[in-house]
Amino acid sequence: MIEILWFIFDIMLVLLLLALAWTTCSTQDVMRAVTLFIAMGLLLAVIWARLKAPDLALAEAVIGAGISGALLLSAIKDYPSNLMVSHRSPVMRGMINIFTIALTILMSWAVWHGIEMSDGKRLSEQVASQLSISGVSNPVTAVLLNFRAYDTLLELAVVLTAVLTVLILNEKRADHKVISPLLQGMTRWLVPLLVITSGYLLWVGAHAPGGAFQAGAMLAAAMILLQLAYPSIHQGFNLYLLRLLLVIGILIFVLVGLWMMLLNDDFLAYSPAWAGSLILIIETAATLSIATALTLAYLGGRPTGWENGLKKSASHKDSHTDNGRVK
Amino acid sequence: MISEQLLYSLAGIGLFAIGLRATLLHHMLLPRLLALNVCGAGVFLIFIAIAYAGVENMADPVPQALVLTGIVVAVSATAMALALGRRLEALKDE
Amino acid sequence: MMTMKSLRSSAKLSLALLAFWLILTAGDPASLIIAALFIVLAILLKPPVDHSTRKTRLNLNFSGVLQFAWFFMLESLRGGIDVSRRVLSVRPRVDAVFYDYSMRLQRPYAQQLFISSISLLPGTLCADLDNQQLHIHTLDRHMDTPEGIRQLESLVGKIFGEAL
Amino acid sequence: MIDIMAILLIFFGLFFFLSGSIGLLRLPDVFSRLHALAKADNIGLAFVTLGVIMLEPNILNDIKVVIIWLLVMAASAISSHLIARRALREHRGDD
Repeated sequence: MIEILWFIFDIMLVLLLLALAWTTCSTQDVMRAVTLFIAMGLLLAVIWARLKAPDLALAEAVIGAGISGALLLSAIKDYPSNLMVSHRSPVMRGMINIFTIALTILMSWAVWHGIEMSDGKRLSEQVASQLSISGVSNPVTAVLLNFRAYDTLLELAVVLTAVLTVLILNEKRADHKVISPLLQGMTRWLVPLLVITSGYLLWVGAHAPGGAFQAGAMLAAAMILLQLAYPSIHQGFNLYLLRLLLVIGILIFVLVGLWMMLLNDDFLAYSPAWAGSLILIIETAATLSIATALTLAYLGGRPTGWENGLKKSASHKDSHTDNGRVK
Repeated sequence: MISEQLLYSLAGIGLFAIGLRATLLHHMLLPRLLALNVCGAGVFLIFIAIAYAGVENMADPVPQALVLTGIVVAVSATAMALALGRRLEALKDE
Repeated sequence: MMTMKSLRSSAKLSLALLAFWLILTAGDPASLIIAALFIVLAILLKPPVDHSTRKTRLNLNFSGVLQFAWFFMLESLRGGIDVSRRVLSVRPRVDAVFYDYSMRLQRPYAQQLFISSISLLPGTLCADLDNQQLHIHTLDRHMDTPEGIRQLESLVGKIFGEAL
Repeated sequence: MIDIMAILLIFFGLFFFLSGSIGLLRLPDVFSRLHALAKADNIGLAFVTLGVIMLEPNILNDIKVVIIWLLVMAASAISSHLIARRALREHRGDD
C-alpha cells in the first residue's frame, strides 16, 4: 500500500518536473520562461528531499529558486527582445530532434545497464568507514571539506574567477525606482533573521544537513534582499573589506593547507584531533566568500566606486569607455 | 529501490534531452542559458537518482557533494554568461 | 559615530537574535562563537534608519495582541473558507472592485502589520499604498469590506496604543 | 487519538492548499488569483502547523515550526502586495 503511494508521488513529481522543463524551454515569452524555471528550481528542491539528499534540497531552495531567480529576472532587462523564438530551418529542426531522441535512447540504455549491473558497492561505505577521523559527522561535509577538499578549494577558485569576470566586464546595473515601504519594513527584521539562519546552517553542517555552501547562499540571499529594498545600501560598504571577503575563503583554505603540509607532509592532510576546528574555520571563511561572490554576481558588475584608490589612470580610462558606451 | 533509481534517472535523461534540444534550437543568449541550466539539472538528477539508497537511508554522500558544488558552480557560470551577454549588447549599441 | 540610541537598539537586536539562535541550536554552548560572529554581521548589515521610524517606541499592549490574534484567526478561517467556496463553485464567483481607504494609523510598525493583515483577511488585498491612502482590491462588491477593515485597524491600533 | 486528530488537521490544511491552487488555475485575473493563494495558503499552513505540532513532542521543534508559519505568512502578505502593486502600475502605464 505505502509503496504504491510513494510510487504515485514519484510519478507526479517526475511528470511535473518534465512538464515544467518543457514549458520553460518552449514558451515564447522570456519572462514566463524565467518564472517557470524558478518554479522548476523549487520542485527540484522537493525532489532532492524526496531522494534523501537534504543538503542539496537546502542549497537548491536557496540558489535554484532564490538567487538564480533574482539573477535572471534582473538580467531580463538587459536584453533587447522579450520574445524567444527559434529561427532554425525545418531541416535543421528535424535533425536536432532526431539527434536528441537518439541520444536519449542511448543514455537510457546506458543508465539502465549501469543500474542493473551495479553490485551495490558504493563510495558511501568508504566514507562511512573513515567518517570518525574526518572531524565532522555529516558525511557530505566530510566529503566536501576533508576527503575531497581539493575539489572544494578549486570550486571556490572557479566561483572567484566567474565573479572576477563579471566585475571586469560591467558596471553595476541601474537601480530600481520605486520601492514599497512595506518591503522595506519587512526587510528590516527579515535580514537579521536570514543572517542568523545562515550562521546556523554553517554551524549545523558539521553534524546535520547544512554547511558553507548553503550558509553562503543564504547570506547572499539576505544581502540581495537588502539591496532590493534599499538600493543605495551598497554605497555604504567598505570596498576594501569587500575585496578581502571575496578572497578570504581561498586564502584561509590555502593557508590551512600549507600549514598542514608543514606538519603532516601533505597539503590539506588535517591532523584528526584538529580536523573539526580547522573545517569550521575554513567553512566560515568560505561562507563569507561565497556570499560576497553571489551578491556581486547578482549586482552584475562593479559597485559604484570599485576602482577608487587603485591606479587612478586605469579607473579614468574605464569610466571614459563607459561614457563612450552610453552615447 | 531500483525502480526509483530508474524512474528518476530516466527523468534526469528526459530533462537533459529537453534542455539540449532547446539549447540547439535557440539563438538568443537568455533562452539558451535557461536551456543549459535545465540540461545541468538533468545531469544532477541522474547523479542523485543513482545515489538513492532507499527511504530509510541517506543518499550516497559523494555524489551529493559533487552535485552541491555543481549547483554553486552552475549559478556562478550563469552569472558570468549573463555578464558577457550584457557587455555584448552594450558593444552592439555602440 | 554610534549614538547612545543606536547602541541600545543594537543591543536589543543582538539579544533577540541570540534568543533565536538558542532556539535553532537547542542551546549548544560550543556554537556561541559562530553566533557572535553572525550577530555582529547582522548588526553591520542593518539598513540605515529611516527617519519616519525614528520616533517609534514599541509599547505593546498585551490584551490588544490577544484580541488581535483571536480576530485574525477567526477571520483567516472565514477567508479561507470563503475563497475555497468561491473557487470550487461551478462558475468562480468574482465581482471584483477597487476601493480606497484612508489609513488612520500613524506608527510605521502598526501600519505594516495592518497592511499585511489586510491581504490575509477575507476578500481583501492591499494592492498599493500612497502615504496614508490604501488602494484595496476586494473580491466581492457586496461584502461589507469597509466595516471589517475599520475593525481590523482599531484592533491593530490597540496593540500599539493608538486610539482611533 | 492525537495522531488521528493531527492527521485530520493536516488533511484540512491540504484541502485549503488544493483550493488555493485550483483558484490559481480558475480565477480570471492576477488580483483574484492572489486572493486565492494568500488566503488559502495562510489558513492551510495554519492547519498543517497545528497538526505537525501535535505530532512533534520536542518543544524547540514546535517553536521552529511556528516561526516558519509566521515567516511564510509575512512573505505571502508582502509578495502578494508587491505583485498586485506591480500589476496595477503596469496596467496604469506608469512605473
